[in-house]
Amino acid sequence: MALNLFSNKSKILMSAFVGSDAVFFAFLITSFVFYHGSSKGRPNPWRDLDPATTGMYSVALWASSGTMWLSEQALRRKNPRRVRRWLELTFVLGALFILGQCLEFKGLFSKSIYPRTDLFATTFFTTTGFHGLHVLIGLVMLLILRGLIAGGFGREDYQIEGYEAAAYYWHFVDIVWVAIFFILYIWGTR
Amino acid sequence: MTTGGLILTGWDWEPSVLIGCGVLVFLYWRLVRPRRRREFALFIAGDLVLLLALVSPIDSLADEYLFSVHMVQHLLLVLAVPPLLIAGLSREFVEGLLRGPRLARIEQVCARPLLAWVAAGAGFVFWHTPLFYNAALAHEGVHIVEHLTFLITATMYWWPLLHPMEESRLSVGKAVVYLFSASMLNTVLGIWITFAPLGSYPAYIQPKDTLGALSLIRDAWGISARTDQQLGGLLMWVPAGLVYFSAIVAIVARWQSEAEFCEVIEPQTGERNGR
Amino acid sequence: MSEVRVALPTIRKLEEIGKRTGIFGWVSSVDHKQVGILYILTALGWFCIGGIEAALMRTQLIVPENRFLEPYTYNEIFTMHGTTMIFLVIVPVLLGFSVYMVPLMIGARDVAFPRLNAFGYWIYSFGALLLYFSFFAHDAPAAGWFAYTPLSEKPYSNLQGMDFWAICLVIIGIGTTATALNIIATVATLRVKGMSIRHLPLFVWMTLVNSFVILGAMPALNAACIMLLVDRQLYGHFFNANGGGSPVFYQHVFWNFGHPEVYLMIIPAWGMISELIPVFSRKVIYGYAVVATSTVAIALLSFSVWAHHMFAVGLGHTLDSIFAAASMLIAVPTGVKIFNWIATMWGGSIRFTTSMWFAIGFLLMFTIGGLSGVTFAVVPIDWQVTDTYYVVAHFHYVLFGGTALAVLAGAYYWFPKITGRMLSEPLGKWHFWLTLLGFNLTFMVQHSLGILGMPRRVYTYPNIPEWNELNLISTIGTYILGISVLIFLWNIIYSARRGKIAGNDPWDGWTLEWATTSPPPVHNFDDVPPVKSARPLWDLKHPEDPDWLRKSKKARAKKGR
Amino acid sequence: MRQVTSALESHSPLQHGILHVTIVTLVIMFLIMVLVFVLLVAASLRYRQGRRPGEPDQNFGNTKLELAWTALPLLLLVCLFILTVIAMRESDPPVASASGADPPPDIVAVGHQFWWEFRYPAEGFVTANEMHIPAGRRLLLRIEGFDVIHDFWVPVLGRKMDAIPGQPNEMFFEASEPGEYGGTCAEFCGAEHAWMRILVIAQAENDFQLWIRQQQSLPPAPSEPEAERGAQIFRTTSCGVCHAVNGVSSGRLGPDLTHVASRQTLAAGRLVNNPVNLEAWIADPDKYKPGSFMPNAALSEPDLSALVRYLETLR
Repeated sequence: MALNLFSNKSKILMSAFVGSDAVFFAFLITSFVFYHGSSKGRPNPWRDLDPATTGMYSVALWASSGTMWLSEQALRRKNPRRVRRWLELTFVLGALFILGQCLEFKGLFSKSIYPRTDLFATTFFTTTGFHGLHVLIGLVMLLILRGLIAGGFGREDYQIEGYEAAAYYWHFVDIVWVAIFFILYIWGTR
Repeated sequence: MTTGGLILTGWDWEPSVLIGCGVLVFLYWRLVRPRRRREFALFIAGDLVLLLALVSPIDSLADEYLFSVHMVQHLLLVLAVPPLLIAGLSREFVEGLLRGPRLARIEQVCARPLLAWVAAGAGFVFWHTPLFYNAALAHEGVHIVEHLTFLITATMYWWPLLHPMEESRLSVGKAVVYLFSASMLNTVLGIWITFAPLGSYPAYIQPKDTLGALSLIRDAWGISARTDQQLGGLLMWVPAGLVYFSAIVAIVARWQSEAEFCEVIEPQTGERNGR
Repeated sequence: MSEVRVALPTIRKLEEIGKRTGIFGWVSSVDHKQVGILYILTALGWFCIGGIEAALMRTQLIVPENRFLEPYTYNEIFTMHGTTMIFLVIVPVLLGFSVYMVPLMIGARDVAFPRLNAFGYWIYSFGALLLYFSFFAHDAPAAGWFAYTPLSEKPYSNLQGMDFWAICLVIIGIGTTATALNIIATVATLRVKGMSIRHLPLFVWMTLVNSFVILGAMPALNAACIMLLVDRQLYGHFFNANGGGSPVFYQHVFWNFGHPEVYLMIIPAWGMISELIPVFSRKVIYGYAVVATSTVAIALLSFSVWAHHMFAVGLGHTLDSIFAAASMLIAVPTGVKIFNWIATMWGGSIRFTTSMWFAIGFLLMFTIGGLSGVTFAVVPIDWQVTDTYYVVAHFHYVLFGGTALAVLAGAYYWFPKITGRMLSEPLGKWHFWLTLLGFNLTFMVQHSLGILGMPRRVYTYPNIPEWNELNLISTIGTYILGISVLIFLWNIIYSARRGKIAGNDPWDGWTLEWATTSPPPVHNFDDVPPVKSARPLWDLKHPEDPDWLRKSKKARAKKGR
Repeated sequence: MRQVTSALESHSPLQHGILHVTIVTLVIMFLIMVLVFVLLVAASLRYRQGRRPGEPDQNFGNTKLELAWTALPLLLLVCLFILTVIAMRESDPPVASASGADPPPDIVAVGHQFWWEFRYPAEGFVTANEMHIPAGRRLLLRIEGFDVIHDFWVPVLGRKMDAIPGQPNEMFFEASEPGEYGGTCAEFCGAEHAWMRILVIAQAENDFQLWIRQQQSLPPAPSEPEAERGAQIFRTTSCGVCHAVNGVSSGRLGPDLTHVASRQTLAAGRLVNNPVNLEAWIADPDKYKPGSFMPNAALSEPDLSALVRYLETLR
């Protein structure tokens, strides 16, 4: 049947949501691109960004997508120990990314760069900040999943589907970061 | 120079294009052996549009004077030519073709929707980034590669939608997503070009003017470099988007109006819960 | 396609919840019918408040240089009127009918995510209350419902009103998105056996398409509100021209939401009309495929026409004309719908119930609204009449003459199903004719006012004789409209208690909701009749000429060719 | 004060095209409306219940017919689009020639909360709320927003154009014959959006030149003692912080008052300009235009009348 691209209601819900959320990020990124270069005040405001350091933390985030995928595989194979291990690793990697973002923001604040500083900073903080918020929500979601797994969740088929639907969100957050990283940190600082 | 004069003299009978189009028709005639008039007409139309895009004044204007006309050319190459050519192929021909295992294998790989989508999208975006676009303008060889990329990737793109064997086409839901996402990519690119700074495609700001048509364009037609670039972006943004949308609507309409086949069994007089 | 049978314990649980009564029962309910009723009633409540605001505005404008309201108060009221009617009334009431009717029409027990459904309603309710709390904080938003920057920015709206506005719209948007997601998941997974997507009742189909429009449009509103909030709270520079930002960028983002919003406020209403015109004309919808497909066309086009709200901004002729072309195109699928509805009536056996009267009223009024909409795509006309009362007249013909009349038609149609009692027909006729009279008196003259040069959003106007008369007429119309609303409210209250008992199928309907009791039991159906076409109950009632048999014959004929 | 503000009148070659396409479109739309109404009424009358027994024939549609009522409107809209593009070119010709030459504007209109500033850059003076133009001459108008978005709109003379901070717009502007034409700010701009009216006075070329010379000159120094005292008050109180009077003060936040007494209205069309109204306005701006930025100077009665006497000399 045509609309049943995904057979499970949770997956349909999550993919539709993720599609909608992607539009939201598209607008934030558009604002960055649109205003890139029209920022007044500091010359070359992007020189304060450090793509290398952020890149390292980004790798952590992208790796977490892989560990999440491994945990899904483990769940399919009914191996709760491995699910827990990969899930915990995913959480650690995600938290590492957030830590990196906190350090980055702290460094910028210490150079007195705030959203109010200039247009570049406004668009930068808004876009990355909202992504960070999404990662944070994802971390909470991972915690919930961890709790559910501890309670024996994941034996039934529909639970596995639900788990995978939740994982869609995590993968989505990582993919968005690919776009943000390459546009804000690579294209934006060239 | 007048508009009429431009239309008369602006033709550029590039031999490679003429030979290419000729070979295409020849091969079609010999290999496909068109039997249905509709298919024949569609293929010839595709070939003519290809010819029109590459040798008519469209090409001369696109290469030197007007970015917007160049966008028209690209859109013809991507949105008009491949669908027409594919629609001109007969089912029998393709079936015969795919009996060969090697060809079938190639088709299987190339027509994978995700790959086709990415190839077409990446090709289109790649060649419109100022760096590569300007390189293509400067070197004829690169330009030919550019146009070939468009033709090949766009054929890959439209193949799963217009496959001559209907059962191999994408299902409605997938087709809608496939088309809609592609239109979004186009839209983003179009918006970017519309609002990009004027210097992004420098060749059109001070054209070389080998045809002497510059004053005609700037004064009689009243198209400034700014308007030109905006128009180019807008063409890609809205009219090209409308082509994708029309394709979606056509697919949905076709699917909706197909009568559904129900097995004929006497309707049960199921007890209604009237209470 | 699978029919998900709800397990027995779940049904018991549902029954148990259904027995809960009183406020606690309603608050804790996750039953789609109760949530739907909550949605509809809440929206009705806000409609009354928005209506009072409208009456206050029209009273202020009854004579030139009136001192009834302070200018700032007037601005607050028209801002809140627009925001209320759009975000707290029209969208929720349509969602309410959707969550109530969609599961019934596809033969499901409930929506796919009942708790998410309740969440959607309560978050909307909370957002709505928070928005109105701004009045108690002594500063309601006053920058118009589209809150153009820089007027809505801190330097020009330095109180908290705009913050309330932006935050509440994001909150309400969350609820709307949640419900849209829910409807998509419901339609995709919970259709009863036999109901393919092509057999969806048109209301369900349009609600489904509409849900996708919501998912595409709401993020733009969220982005606009978030950027506005960053500007206001963190002193950002998104729309601050001095910092390099562009006030026009806000308009692009906002209308990227705003125009699809216009359509997501009408598409489900079209769905209602497509349901009840056939039933009252006793004829199958004319050209199901065309009506269904044109909705898709409109949904797609609605995302590519937003710049027609910005023709006066000075975007240049190139942009203006391209968007004018796209905007004109959208009239085609809309017009097709009107013709298909008329063709449905043609050759039928029309029963003039109140519901049908409202549907006919809808056809007339929406045609006017649609045609005046086309005039905005003619750019030079837009240059003259945009931001005047002509626009006000136009969108009220679309939103009141269109959506509201359709919703009222739907309300008279489905009230018996929801409550088990009929709405009073005599009161209904009074309601209809007074609505039509009041509505046209109020808004028809506003077309002229706009063309005569009266801008919108003015708290008063200079003493220009033509304007004075037209404004007086308009205000009188508003009062008549107010009376008609009172009649409707009385009709609801009276009929819910004393109305004629409806029975399961008072209109001899064709979709599945009429196959269950009125009101339906908590689990909706004891047994769903077999579904093989878009009109399962027609097939059931006319075993000699079922729709599916015709279609099968047609399909076979085609195959045999 | 009778002003023509109807978009269905034209006093400018730039409005002709708009008017023409407006009428054509409205007629087409009206005809379609009549068609739909007639069809609906006919259907309602002919196919009432009870005229035929039983359920009517179930007609599922007719593809050809449906294609026809898709294609015909499409065709009509294509024609309408062509008309649109022609009318756009006619009524709003491109300001800069395509080869890039960008002429300087003749008049700059700046929208403020809640009044209009009109600068004449070539002639070197500034006025407010009242724009004089030579009839029959095509002027280039630049439109700017000072604080929020406003919109310059004089219906009988052509299109409206937004006044946006940071994004000046330009358009041509012309009146074909002398006369007074009303207009207003058409984009909601805050509390007193309603009182942000525009008066365009088109004059014969000679009269216009006279007006220019009068605007360029300094107003005569007050001769009578009462007015002189008023001038003193103007200087010593805060009036000059916002208001400019050439040779006296140079405030730019409020309307230029150098020739205030020669204007027809006060406070952007709120009041007719006469001494009584002027005094009332200064005494309590909030009474007439609550939300405007004109403060109540709290002058004593004699000071106020002296000030008004002085302002009346600014011609």
